[in-house]
This record gives sequence, C-alpha cells and structure tokens, in this order.
Amino acid sequence: MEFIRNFPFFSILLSLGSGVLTSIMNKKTARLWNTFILAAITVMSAVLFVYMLEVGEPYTFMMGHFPAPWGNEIRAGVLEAGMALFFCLIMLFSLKGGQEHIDAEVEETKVNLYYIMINLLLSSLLALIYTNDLFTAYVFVEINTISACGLIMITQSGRTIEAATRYMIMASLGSGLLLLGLCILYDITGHLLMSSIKQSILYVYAQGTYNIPLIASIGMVVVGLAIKSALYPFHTWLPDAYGYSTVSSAAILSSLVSKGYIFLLIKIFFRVVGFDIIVDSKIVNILFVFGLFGMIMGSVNAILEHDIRRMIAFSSVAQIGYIYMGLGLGTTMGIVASIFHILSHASTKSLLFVAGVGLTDASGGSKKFEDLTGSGFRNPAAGIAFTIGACSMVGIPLFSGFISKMLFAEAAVQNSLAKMLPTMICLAISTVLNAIYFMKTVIRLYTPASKKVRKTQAGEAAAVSMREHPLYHLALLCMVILNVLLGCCSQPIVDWITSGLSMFG
Amino acid sequence: MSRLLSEEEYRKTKAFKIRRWYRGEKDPYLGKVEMKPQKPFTEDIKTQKQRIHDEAILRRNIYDIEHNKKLQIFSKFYKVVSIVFVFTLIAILLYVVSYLPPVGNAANPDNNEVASKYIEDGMKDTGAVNIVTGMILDYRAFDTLGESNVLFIATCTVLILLRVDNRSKKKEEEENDRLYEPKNDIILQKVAFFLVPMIIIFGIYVILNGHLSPGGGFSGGAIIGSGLILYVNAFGFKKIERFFTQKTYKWICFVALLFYCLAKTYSFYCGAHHLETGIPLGTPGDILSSGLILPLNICVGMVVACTMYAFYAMFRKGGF
Amino acid sequence: MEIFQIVLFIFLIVCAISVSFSRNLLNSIIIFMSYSLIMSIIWILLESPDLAITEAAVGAGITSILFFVTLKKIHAIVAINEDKEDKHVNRKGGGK
Amino acid sequence: MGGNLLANYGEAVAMILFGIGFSNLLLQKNLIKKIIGLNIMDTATYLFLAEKGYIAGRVAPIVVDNVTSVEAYINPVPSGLVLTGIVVSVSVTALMLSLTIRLYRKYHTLDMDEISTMLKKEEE
Repeated sequence: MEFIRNFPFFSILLSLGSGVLTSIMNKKTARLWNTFILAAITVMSAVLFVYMLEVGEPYTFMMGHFPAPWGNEIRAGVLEAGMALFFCLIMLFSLKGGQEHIDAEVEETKVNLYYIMINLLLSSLLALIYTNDLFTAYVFVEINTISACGLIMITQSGRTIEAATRYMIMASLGSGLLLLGLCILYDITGHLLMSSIKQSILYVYAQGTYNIPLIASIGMVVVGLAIKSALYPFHTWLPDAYGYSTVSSAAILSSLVSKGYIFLLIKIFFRVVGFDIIVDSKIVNILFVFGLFGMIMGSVNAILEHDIRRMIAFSSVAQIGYIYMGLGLGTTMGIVASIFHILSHASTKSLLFVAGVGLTDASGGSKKFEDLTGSGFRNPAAGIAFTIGACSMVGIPLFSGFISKMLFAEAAVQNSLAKMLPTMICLAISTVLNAIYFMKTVIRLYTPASKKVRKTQAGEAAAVSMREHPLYHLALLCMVILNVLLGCCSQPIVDWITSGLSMFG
Repeated sequence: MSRLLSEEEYRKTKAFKIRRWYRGEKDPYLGKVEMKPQKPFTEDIKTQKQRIHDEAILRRNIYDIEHNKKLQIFSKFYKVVSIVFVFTLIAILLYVVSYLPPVGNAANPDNNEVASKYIEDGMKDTGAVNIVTGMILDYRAFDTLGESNVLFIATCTVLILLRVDNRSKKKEEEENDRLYEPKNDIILQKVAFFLVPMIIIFGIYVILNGHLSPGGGFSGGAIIGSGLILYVNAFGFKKIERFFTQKTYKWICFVALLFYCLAKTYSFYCGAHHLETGIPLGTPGDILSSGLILPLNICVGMVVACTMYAFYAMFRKGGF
Repeated sequence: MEIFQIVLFIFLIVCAISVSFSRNLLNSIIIFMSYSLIMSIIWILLESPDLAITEAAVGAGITSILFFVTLKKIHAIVAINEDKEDKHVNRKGGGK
Repeated sequence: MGGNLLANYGEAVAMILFGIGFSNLLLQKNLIKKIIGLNIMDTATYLFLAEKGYIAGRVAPIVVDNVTSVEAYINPVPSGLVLTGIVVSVSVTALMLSLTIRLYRKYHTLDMDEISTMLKKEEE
C-alpha cells in the first residue's frame, strides 16, 4: 500500500489531535499552530487529489484491525479528495481574511477556544467527506453542529447568542430526524456501512417487504439534513447568525458547514440508497419544490434588507435553494451542476463576506447601506473584490456563477417538461432578482459620497491602504483567483466531478 | 404505676426527660439554639410603583396587540401548522412501525453476520468479556473517538459562554454564589462524608471493570462526577480547590484525550497496514486484560468525570 | 414481565405528557428525572445493563443536576437584579 | 397498515414519545421545556434502538462461562450505538442550558418570542 493512501486518515486524526493540543496553548501559538495544521492538511489533500487523478480508482481504508462489515472504514475517491482540498483552501482564506477581526472581536483569553472550534470543524468536515459509515457520519454531524454553534456565538453579543440558540433548536430537530431515519434504515438492513447497506437495500427493494419503512427512513434522513443545511422554510436562524458573528465565522459557516451536510446527502443518495431508488421514490420532487421556493424567497428577502451582511446572508438562502433544486432534478447532470454550485457558491460567498467587511470598516464599522455610499473609493481592493463576487453571483461570464447557472439550465433542458419549465422560469426570475440587489449594492459602492456624509466619516474612516493589511489583501486576491479559475477552466472541473460521481456508485 | 425511685431521683433520669420531651412539656432546643425571626419582606412603595410601571411598559411593548397583529396571526398559524405536522409525523411513524420486523424475533434482518461475528469472536478478538465495550472501543472505535470529541467540544463551548476571566467580575460571581447556596449544613456534610467516598469508589469500580461487567468509562466517569458535585455542595468550593482547580482540569483533559488520540492513531495505522500492535490481550476475565480497552476506559472516565464537574462549576459561578 | 413492561411504558407516556403541561418548571424537571429512571428500568428489562447504568448516572443524575443548577442560577439572576434595582432607587431617594 | 403494530408496541411507544418530544421542541415557548423536549426526543430514539436489539429469551451480551454461541446473547450493536448517542445528547443539553443562562442574563426572560420582540425593539 502506498504511503499517500494514509493521507485521509492522517488529515482527520491530525485535525482532531490538534484541537486537543490547542486547548493548552496561548493566543499566538494557537494561531500559528492552526495555520500550520491547515496548510499541512491542504498540502496533503492536494497530493492525494493529484494521486487519485492518476490512479482513477477509489479505495477504502480500514480504521482498525477488522475488515469491511465489522470495523469502521473510510473511503477516498477523486471527488472526495478534491472536495477536501477545496474546503481546506476556503477555510484557510477566510480565516486569514478575517484574522484582524478575530483578534479584535474575540476575548483575549478565549481565542484559543476559537481555534479549537476551527480544528474540530475541519476534522468533522473531512470525516463527513471521507467516511464510509453512516453512524460515524451522525457523530461527526453532531461535532459539526456544535462547533458551528461555537463559531456563531464567539463574539458573545445578545444577537449572536440568540441566533446560536435558534440554530441549536433547528439543528437538534434535524439531528433527531436524521438519527431516527438511520435507526429505521439499520433495522431493515442490519448494516451501518454504506456499501453493505446498499447491497441489502437492493435486495430488500427487490423483495418489496419493507418498502414503506425504506421510503420513510430515506425521507427522514433527507428532511433532517435539509433542516440542518437551512433549506428555505427552515432558514430563520441564518440571517442573524451570519449577519452578526465575526467575519471568518460567517464566511466559514455559509460556505462550508451547510455544504458539508449537502455533500453527505449526495453521498447517501449515491452510496447508500442508490440513485434509481431515490428518483423512483419521488422524494426528489419535494426537494425540487422547496429548492425553487428558496431561490425566489431568499432573493426577495435580500432585496428588502438594509444591512449588507444580512443581505449576503439571505442570498445564501437563495443559493442553497439552487443546490437543492439541482438535486431535485433527479438526473446525474443535475447533481453535477449542484456540486459545481457548491464549489462556486463557497468561493464566491466567502469572497463577498470578506470583501464586505473591508467595505464596512472603511465606513466606520456601519453595515447600513446609507453609510456605505462611496466606500468603494475608500477601500479600492475590497470594492473591486466585492464587485467581482457580485458579478459571479449574478452570473456574468468569466466568473464561476455563470458556469453553474449554465449547468443548471443544461440539466433542466434534458429533463421532462414538467420540471424544465418551472426551473427555467425560476432561474430567470432569480437571476433578475440577484442582479437587482447585487447591482444596487455595487452602484452604491461607487457613488461618490455627498459632502455631508464625507465630513462625518472623515474622522473615523481613512482610506485603507494595502500596506497596512497585507494578509487581508492576499486572502482577497487568492479568493478572486480561485473564483476566476472556476469560471474560466470549468471544463476540466466538470469532467472531474462527473468522473468522481461515477466512482461513487 | 409504682415507682422504684423517689420523685427527685426520678427527675434526674433520662427516662423522665424523654417522657417530658415526648409529651411536649418542654422544648429542649428552647434558648439553646438561636433562631432569628426572619426579616419580613418589605418593599418601598416607590420601588414597587417603579417595578409595576416597568413591567407594564414591558408587557405593553411585547404584547402590543395593535402593532403585533401580524406577529399574532403568524404565531397562531405556526401553532396550527406545527400541531398538524406533529400529528402527521406520529401517524406516519406508527404506520412505519406496523411494517417493521417484529421485536424480539431472532430472524430479523439486524441479527445478521455482523452481530454474530461480534458475539462469536468478540472475546477472542478484543479480549473483553463485555461484548458491548469491546465493540465500541475496538471494532467501532472511530465512532467512540468522535464521541469523546463531542464531549470535549461541548465543554469548550460552555467555557466560551460561561467562563469569567475578568478578575473583578469573578469576585462578583463568587459573592453572588455565596449568597444563594447554603453553607455548613451539618446533615448534608455528615451524609456526604459517608457517601462521597463510596460513590467515587463505585465509579472507579465501574470504570476498571468496564470490560468485564456493565458500565465502562462513560458511566463510571459520570458517577465520579456526581460524587464530586455532591462534595462541592456539602463542603463548598474552597475545599475542593485544594486538590482540583481549573488548571488540573485542563491538564487531565489534555493528557487523557491526547493519549486517547495517539493510542487510537497507532492502532488504526497498524490495523490498516495489517501490522501487529504488540499489545497483549491477556486472558479474558482478568482485570489486566483486553489490550488497549482498559487504559482507554480510564482515559474516558477521567475526561468525563472532570467534564461533568466542570459543567457544574461553570454553571454555578463561571469558573472554579 | 410483559405486563410490568406495559405499565412502565404507560408511565413513560404519562410522564412525557405531564412534562409538557406542568406549569412549574421545577415540577417538570423532577418529572423528567423520573422519566429517565423509568427509562433505565425499561432498558434493564430489554437486557441492556450498559445502557441502564449509563442512563441512571447521566439522564437521572447529571442532566437533572444541570437543569437544577440552571434554574437556581436563573432565580439568582432575578434576585440580584432586584437587589441592584433596590439599591439604585434607594440611592436616588437619598440624593433627594 | 401492516400487521406488526401490536407486536411492536414498544416501538410504537418510542414513536409516540418522539412525537411528544418533537412537539415540545416546536411549540413550547419556555426554553427549559424546549430542552426537556429535546431530551425526550433523543431518549425515545434510543428506546427504539434498544427495542431493536432485544431478542426474546436471550441475555445481555456479557460472556458467561465462555459460552460464545449466537443463540445465547442479544444483538450488541444497538447498545453500542445508544451509548454513543447518550454522550452526544448530554453534550448538546449542557450547551443549550448554558446558552439559556446567557440569554436570561441579557434579556431576563426564557421566552424565545419575547426575546426576538425585544431584539426588534432594540433595532429601532
């Protein structure tokens, strides 16, 4: 066995262990150590990704001395390795982009606790990506939830604590349903390992004795994960949580945490139940409807918002609607589009959050639109980055958002008329709505501020220069490059996703 | 009733005293135990008015029917929808249950080769007599590693929320804590004096016999933790701080969890590469047997005991 | 044995419902404690002593203690606030 | 309707309890009661799992007298899963309770609706 094959295992255990190690460190060491670990795991994932592209075959890795149905297992393929690499990169950029805010907003003695949360969040995301066992997935979903809650309430204002409470209530509803679904699934198949469950489900489905429990359990798992990833009617905690927590938390939460659950859901579709049974069971249609609702309603709410951070948060609701709509199309093409949208949304949303905080800093810390007038001149780098992010969200060619919208449209065209028509209409409406609120913001950023406003702000907000915040600008640059890369070299990425999905089965 | 003793001598005996006490002729504590009459609760009229006024404003703001009509309609709608939803959920679940395989039947799909392998080879493979312990700490150890990290991260979030680092605030919290906890309760202290050692010894027994009898690291740790909580309640934080402070807690947790992670990394690595771990399994049934399970149980037990106590202390006064 | 189990199940449901409808928070916490104890007895009947001992130590023990401490803390917060308000008002009154 | 509802009365009770816990979590205004509802929901799931492991006439999976035949013991897998689950639910409970204390310290109420109304007032 080649040494590279250990890397998924190493990266999960390394981040778990470094979480424990961080508990005795002080602020500075914790930050350094966390950066080092993140970089190391990024490098490992990159090496694994290249290796997997060469080998082109997934492999399983025993966690312990006992082979498949008895012991735990993790599994790595092209898609998993790429996802891990991508998640690590996004996490690294958003942490570095918001570094100064973490130092300023988090209590001095509690900074190392913040890095514990980050480490354990990373390990749980990696475990969700790589795991081949449903119960392990449940345990790490819980770690993910609790650490996300920690990230939300780290600033300890009344708003964030309230948002964290709402989040925990919603998340525990979701995990209750998820656990019950897994229990019923265990009851009718007798396995917890994904590949073994798939075999016995095929057998059970052919026999037809337990079809009703099977469908019900799949439904519960799907609904549980949808609640956890803030699909439209369950999004009430989201705007407060993203709008008032520290900027790195908001970026990580919106671009990674909910995506981890969605990736697990895709994994369950392909590796546990089998895509044909899922499509047969009509559960995808429910997801489709809710996804369409989310696309429209999220954008409408975003237009009504007067706070830039909350506006970006509501835009997340709309984008999660897109992803679920793609899952709901019920074709492999739709899933490919959804996975591409996970990537594109993650890179764009973190860019928007980080750029947005630069703009609000240049406007005296106010997040209101009136105060943001002309801030694009005061902090030019953040202004340009925000404009790029907005263009990507709206779907202008060259940027990643355009490709994902095109993929969604392609997937819809291949579908039956009943799904194609609503998809196309909603895509069009949602794009127009997106354009309205993002372009409104961009225009405001580049409207010269009136003299009155300029006078009041002159004292607090001097123009932000690049020399003072090198790390912030570097992170912005990296995210912009990632975004453009996704937009320009989309074909190899789509090929990679398709081949990864075919390895999933 | 004839008396052997004269009246005067009889008055000196204990029997007389007991009789008198029994009949309620004299209260033995009268004049010996000081009982201060409780200060009657009086409230200044001004503060009373102020409070009522404040409350009225609060109520008006919250239950402002004119302004909150939308909210009220929404809450009614929400109630109806959720009641309907819950009843549908229960109905669906009962419907599902009626199709599930019957309970207690040995031919159910979940009693398959996985369970039978655990039972048949469990003792040979892991060395643990208690198959459940062997399963969670050896066959499915990755889950359990995740589980102890769930506990760890929950403690971290509680620390974020409730730990008080500011010195003046700490003092304030301590004073408040003193106000609302009874101090030096003789009955409680006497009972705790006997009970605490027994609870802790029982907890240690449960941990050490985790691979032989029901229980294990988690339940034993919780028992020890409750023993510590009883101790604090009886004797106060001052006494426990002589041997258990936040620093001890931090180091115990750190060492135990790190050992856990390292041991499991080693055993996973060996397992995946089909190497021998070199840890003897011993004869099943002995205390010193079953390889890594005993040390892991001890680690989990220590972490859980400290964590439970830490939860309690954090909730009460934000530090210990 | 089966009748005993059914009786316990009925207890469970009664406990769960009365938790939802009891007005007093302390009452509902105590009812929840007894719910956990009944659950641990049921687990002994279902031949899972590991679960029973854990539930008795955790559900009926630690979790309930945490609930009690929370309740106490909340009452303490109420009392402290009233204290502070009193002092505040008294000082004002003294100034006059 | 399938025919096993009466045979599975234990599971039916677990499902009803799950529903009660779920409704508490959704409908109760008081945060502490919400948390109790969460606990009821979790234990109901564990009851369901424990019922799954039970096999009539067999004993707990602790080896006695070196008897290791399958016919002697019940299924150990659900017990292990429940043990893991209990730890998770304790952690979540502790976290939620500490959130409750912080919220009460700030807003002096346990009612989520009142808190959100106050937040709206604060904004204006």
